[in-house]
Amino acid sequence: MSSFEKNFRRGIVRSNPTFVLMLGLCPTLAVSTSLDNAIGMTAAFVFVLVASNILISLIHGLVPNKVRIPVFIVIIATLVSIVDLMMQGFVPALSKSLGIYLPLITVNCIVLGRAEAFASKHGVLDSMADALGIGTGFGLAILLLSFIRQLLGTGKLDLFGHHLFTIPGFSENPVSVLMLPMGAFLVVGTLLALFRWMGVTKNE
Amino acid sequence: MNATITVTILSSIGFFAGLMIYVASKVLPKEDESLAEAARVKEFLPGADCGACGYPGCFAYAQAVAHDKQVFAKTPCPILAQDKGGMKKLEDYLGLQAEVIVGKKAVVHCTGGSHSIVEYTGLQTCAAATQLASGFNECPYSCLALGDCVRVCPTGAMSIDQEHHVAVVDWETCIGCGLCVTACPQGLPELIPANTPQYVACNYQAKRDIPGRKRCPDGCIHCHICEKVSEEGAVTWDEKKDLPIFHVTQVDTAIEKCPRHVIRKTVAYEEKELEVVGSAQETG
Amino acid sequence: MNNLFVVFFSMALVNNMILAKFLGLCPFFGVSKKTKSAVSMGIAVLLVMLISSAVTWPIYYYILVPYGVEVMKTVIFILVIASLVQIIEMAIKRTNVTLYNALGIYLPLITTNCAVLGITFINVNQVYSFWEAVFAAGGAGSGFLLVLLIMSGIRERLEFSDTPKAFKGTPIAFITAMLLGLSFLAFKGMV
Amino acid sequence: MNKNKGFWPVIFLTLVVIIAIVALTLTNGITKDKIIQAKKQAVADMLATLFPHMQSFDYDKDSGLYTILAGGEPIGHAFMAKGRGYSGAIDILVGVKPDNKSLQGIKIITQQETPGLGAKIINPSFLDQFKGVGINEVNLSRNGGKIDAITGATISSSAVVEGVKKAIIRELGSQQKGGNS
Amino acid sequence: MNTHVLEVLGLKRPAGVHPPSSKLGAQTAIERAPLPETVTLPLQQHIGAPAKVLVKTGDEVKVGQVIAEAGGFVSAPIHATISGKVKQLPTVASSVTGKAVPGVVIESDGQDEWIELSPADPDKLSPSEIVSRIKGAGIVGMGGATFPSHVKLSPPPEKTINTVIVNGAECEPYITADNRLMIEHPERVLSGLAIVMKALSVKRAFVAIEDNKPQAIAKMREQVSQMKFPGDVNVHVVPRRYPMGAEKTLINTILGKQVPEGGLPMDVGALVHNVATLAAIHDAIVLGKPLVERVISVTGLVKTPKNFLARFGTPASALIDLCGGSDSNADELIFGGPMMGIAQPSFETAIIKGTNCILVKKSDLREEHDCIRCGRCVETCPMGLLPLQFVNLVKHEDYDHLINYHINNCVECGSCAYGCPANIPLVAYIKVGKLELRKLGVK
Amino acid sequence: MDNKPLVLSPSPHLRGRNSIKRDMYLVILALLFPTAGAVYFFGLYVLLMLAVSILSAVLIEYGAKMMRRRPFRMDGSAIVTAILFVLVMPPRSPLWIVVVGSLISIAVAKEMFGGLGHNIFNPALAARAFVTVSFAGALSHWIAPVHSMLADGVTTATPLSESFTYTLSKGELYKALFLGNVSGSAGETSALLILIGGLILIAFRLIKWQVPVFYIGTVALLSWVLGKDPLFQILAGGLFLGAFFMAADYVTTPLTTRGKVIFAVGAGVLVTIIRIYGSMPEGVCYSILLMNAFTPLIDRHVHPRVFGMVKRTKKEVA
Repeated sequence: MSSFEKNFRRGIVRSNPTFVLMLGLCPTLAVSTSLDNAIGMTAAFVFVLVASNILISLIHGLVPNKVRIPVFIVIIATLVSIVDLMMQGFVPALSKSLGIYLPLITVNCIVLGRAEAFASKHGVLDSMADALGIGTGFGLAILLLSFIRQLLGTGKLDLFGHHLFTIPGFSENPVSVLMLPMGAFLVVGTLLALFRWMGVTKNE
Repeated sequence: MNATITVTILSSIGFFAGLMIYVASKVLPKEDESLAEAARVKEFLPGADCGACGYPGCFAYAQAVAHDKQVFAKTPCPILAQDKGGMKKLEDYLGLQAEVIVGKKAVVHCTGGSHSIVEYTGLQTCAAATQLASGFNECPYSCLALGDCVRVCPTGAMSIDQEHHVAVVDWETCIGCGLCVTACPQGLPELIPANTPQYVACNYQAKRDIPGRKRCPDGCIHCHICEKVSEEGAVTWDEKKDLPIFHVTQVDTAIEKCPRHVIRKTVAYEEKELEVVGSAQETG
Repeated sequence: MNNLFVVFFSMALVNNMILAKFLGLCPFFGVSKKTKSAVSMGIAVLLVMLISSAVTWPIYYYILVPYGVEVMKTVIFILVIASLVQIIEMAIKRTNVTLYNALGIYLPLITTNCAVLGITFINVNQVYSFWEAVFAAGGAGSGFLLVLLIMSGIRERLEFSDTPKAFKGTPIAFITAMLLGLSFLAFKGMV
Repeated sequence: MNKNKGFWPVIFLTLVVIIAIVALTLTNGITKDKIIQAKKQAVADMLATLFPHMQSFDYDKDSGLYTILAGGEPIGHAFMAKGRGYSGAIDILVGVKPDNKSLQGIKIITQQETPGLGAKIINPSFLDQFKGVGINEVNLSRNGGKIDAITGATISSSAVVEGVKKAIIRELGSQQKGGNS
Repeated sequence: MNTHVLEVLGLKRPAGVHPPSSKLGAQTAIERAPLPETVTLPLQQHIGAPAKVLVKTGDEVKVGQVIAEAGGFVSAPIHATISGKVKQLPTVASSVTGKAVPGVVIESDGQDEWIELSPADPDKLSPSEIVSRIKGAGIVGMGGATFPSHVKLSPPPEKTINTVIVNGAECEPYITADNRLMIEHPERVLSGLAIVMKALSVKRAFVAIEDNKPQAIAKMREQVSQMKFPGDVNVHVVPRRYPMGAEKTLINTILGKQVPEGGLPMDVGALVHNVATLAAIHDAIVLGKPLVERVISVTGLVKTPKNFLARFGTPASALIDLCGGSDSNADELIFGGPMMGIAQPSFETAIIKGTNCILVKKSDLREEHDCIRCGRCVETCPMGLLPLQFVNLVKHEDYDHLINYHINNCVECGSCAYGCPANIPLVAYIKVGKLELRKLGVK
Repeated sequence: MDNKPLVLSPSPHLRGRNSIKRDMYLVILALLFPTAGAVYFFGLYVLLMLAVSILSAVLIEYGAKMMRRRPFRMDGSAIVTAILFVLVMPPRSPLWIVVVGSLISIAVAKEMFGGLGHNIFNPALAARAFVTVSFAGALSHWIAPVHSMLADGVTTATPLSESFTYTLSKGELYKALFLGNVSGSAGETSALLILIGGLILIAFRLIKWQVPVFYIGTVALLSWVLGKDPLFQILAGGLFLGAFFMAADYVTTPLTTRGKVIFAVGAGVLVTIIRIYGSMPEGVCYSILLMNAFTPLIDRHVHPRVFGMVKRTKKEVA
């Protein structure tokens, strides 16, 4: 259990995929405009990550070196497609707002990176713990981002159509640039610096 | 029926892709020799080609590492860095661990007791300061304490003792790379075997006395006492510099007898008391 | 012809892959430290984008659509791109080491570059014709190259800057990307 | 057998692809109908905002014209329009009354206009102006039409109007003539 | 005219700066300084190999006696500058490089006893005899660069020199030594020029003087018209602009030719000699006197700025005392002009062949700010370099790339640092950069 | 010759009278002309904006320097940025937006990059672009010149925007644009006053005359080629302000004169393209920001002619 826990915890802070490894930034930045998107993306991402880690840790002994990358990518792509189809079928609105970033999980460096670096060398349980940890780290990062961007960018918080909170006087003139791509860059850059300044992550 | 056809057609795309890779690997000539070492290094890398290390893909990183091992020490692959075992394997392969335990450590031949005779206002680097009148200290051979050595030290073993204005080495972290030796314009640091128990903390060259400049109250007066009281060969004399050279033999009497107390103990010095004193503390 | 130009221009500047679509960020932040590698990377991306757009278009419209299996596009596209890149890399590596060191070493990174898979998806979503798809890829690749080049120039200058410690490296690159994005708003509404 | 030798990698890759395809085909089988239904539902929801009494609709793929039905009777038509906005395309759904003479209303589907300015085109105060307007009266008031532009967002306002105008001519131009003759 | 148009359009850079000229001692006649009690002579007073000592402690020497012979081709012998006894052979800190170099200390016997001189008629000497006499006299470039003169006069056979330029520009503020020399001894300078022209069989010469020295221009013009030269000699008035006196700038201004990077003036067929050097050449040939003294300005915050004819090895303090001592505010002693001169740690430092000025001044220390990229350094650099890039690279210890920015082309004139609003000591950075580059073995 | 230790400093020992402070206060002097115009044309509210802007900018810089443990110097650079920012804003911008602008210009565009001298983008313009995108609604309030200091403005469109129609004759129109008697950003309307300020800058050699000339010249030429009224194009909008005070800014433009000319021509081309084809009515801000981004690349490739390198081909600088 302790190795499970260790592998799980590592991905959350110490090797947080977004703020420490800075991998797989594309979906993180692109869909963090609302909490809904962030949650949907996290769910899809964690599913793909866990499933691919499990599958790859199961078959890694059999895979020939030459076609290792194509094989891994095909497995991941299949899982992504399955999630994509499911989302289209059952939560069409979410699927629409995630757009092409959902299928693009396929080429997310975190997924392939974990498959290569961890799952292809460890057992099923450890791989699962690792995937869950990394997935949680990813989820926390994207939730934090979308929280900030939605709150400051629109002046209010909505979650799945329910209105949660409005900053009085702010929602008339929110910092709407945060909803645009440049806003995401600004928030991530500032957060990264903030984490370093607080000593959560190391300076380069 | 329809499903079968689709599966067949799509699978054939997969088959074709694999076939192309196979054919390509068979038809094309062998890899160039210059890439062989990089190819071996790459075997240790995750192969995710994520680019997070700053190099365009794992093979490029491997090439850089094969070219200069320090690349791996300075910017380890972020994915591999989480995998202790993997790290270890590559470190072993590159022999990085072995390199850290080298048999030499740096010492600084100065006690820092010389005071400034002018007000130096130029660039705060030793290299710049020595271009004007051999530095600003009364002793023209003294440590200027502007930290050129500190800046080049890869492990942070060098530091400036602000009280005495002298560079000091922490032997625990010193890896004996010798960068400080080349960086110092005054030629004060020197690499000595890590088992040398003492060294002379002065570089004053009597044969090159400069009128108007003089040694500090702590400087070696070239009295040869250390040489005389020690057993044969334990202390030799550098005639060019007119300074003693100490070797691995511990010379307690010499340390005691030195009229200037300018012979410093290193961590390799064995004392009756169990307290181990580093040169860093000792220079004070 | 005019339409092709509009597609090219739109993908290069207005809907820039990096600044507007967030695609290919890993190489954007990873390989933009030195101008030399940025240029090589940009060119490599441009080439792979062109080739993969040209290859996936017929696969999509002549195989996937007729058999009604558009859902397979993710798997098939990435398989084709990955194999393609691997073959090209292998070919360059074994025939011309100089070219390999200048360009080829950037190729593996491209497999996991979302910009490449992204452009093929965009081609499909926008229902581009074959030539439109190729021009869109060319535009996207050129835009990628341009932004990478600008960014590398700025980062080389930032090397000499007294940037606050916490901002050194990637954070300041993000802030720069933001200001760059703001200036690229100039092209808004041009197409 | 060595897993790296000979032709085995090719076979292995093919096998993996086959499994992937089969898995996807199975998933597709489960979700196919759902997706089609979901898509249809999305369109229905969209149309229902303009025609609250709608029960079902027909779609003519060639003309892109939706016919909205209630109790089997057409209660209007709808079609998509595209405006060239301040920062990219604006997609507009245009609903017309059954007689094709006046508008039922319009709805902005997608837009990327400047928040706080051009984006005001999604506000009811702007959109409601279109309700009941004759198809020949769709124009900005300064050009003699019935639609008042949003202050400070003339480009966005006229983009919507021009887009709707163009779509009306495209979709209804012939019908109108036919009706008149 | 053309040049002027281009300058206005900003397409041709009017490089350089215009510091206030502050020529305090310009009207003070040259005065012979009394003999010093002891002289300290470093054995390296020139560029190139150090001289090899020939005397030992206790030896009696006469004025003009060789105490150290040239240590190679690019080297010059050193002569005793007073008669007396060799007191000590210590190491001394060079007043130029700061490096510890061997030296000779001579204690005066008060006699000023000269060795036997061997005057000659330059018209009867062959060029090679002239060169060897110049070498024997230990003459080096006295404008400050201290390049051995005989080397300049022995060009390799593939190079032809067709123009001699007499450097009387004296563009550095404060210094008046050359100016006074030209006013008081134009005949010696021009006689030296005639000897050099003969030695190289050159038919064309220019005497370059900055336009702020009307007296010198008039005197030299008068003298030129009176003398017979083996060729065409013209007094060429150049505009006042620092660093006009730098060899390469001067050649470019007069001949319109640029000395190639890393090259010498002889690559464009020119030879530049300082007026003081030419006067010394005249003395060496016509009077047979080796180089033991020179004209030196003592100026700045001294009671009365003066120009002296002083023996080498005289401590600066002796000369300053002759000027009535220094102001109590003064806290900086500089050998040379304020732009390129070298600060000295003590008033006891002795003057050497290249010391044309002793400047006592109040230090002007300013806090260094970050570069604001105003581009003034780029604009003023006479060598067309990017000085701020050197600062960036040196600050980040990226020495490898310095060579790409042509750091070795820098003449360290200080124009960049003079105009820098951020008070960055650019020259200091450049010097460190050059040093580190040499360490890396890049030439 | 007492025992006081001598000062040992590297050459040169003589320094000119240039200083960052002097440069900055001269720029402020030059800026006084367009600023006075802004107050004259748009009322005392502009003065209030200026006060808020300068105060917040200086305070933010002070705070940032404290956080970074760097000495704070009142060198006037924050004031220049603050004034420029107000001059490019609509004359009735809410004060809180002015504060946000100071935050972006000083904290983000300048201090995050390392402070004065290290910023890549012109701080005032970066802030202007930021607030324009963010608070488009609150900033769409343009007013006609008021002339009586305290009157409230009448809402109008800016000269360059599409709905701008003057009933004046051409001559009258040019005159109004030249003197500044039109609506627009606070400090950009009067070409005359900006020209006076600009000439001061040129006289003190703070900017190169080539920059404004090539910038404005390119816009005029290209507008003429593309069939627009060149005189109107150069007088309307913020071209003059941008040309004299922003495109010629030290920090964010190339070092060499040749580089500066390339910068100016590039910016001129961009302005014209943006004005004619883009949806931004005013391209000066973005054109300069875009060229700022290109500045490191220009600097990399455009070097001064190295002395003695005339005949050889340009050497590669890696």
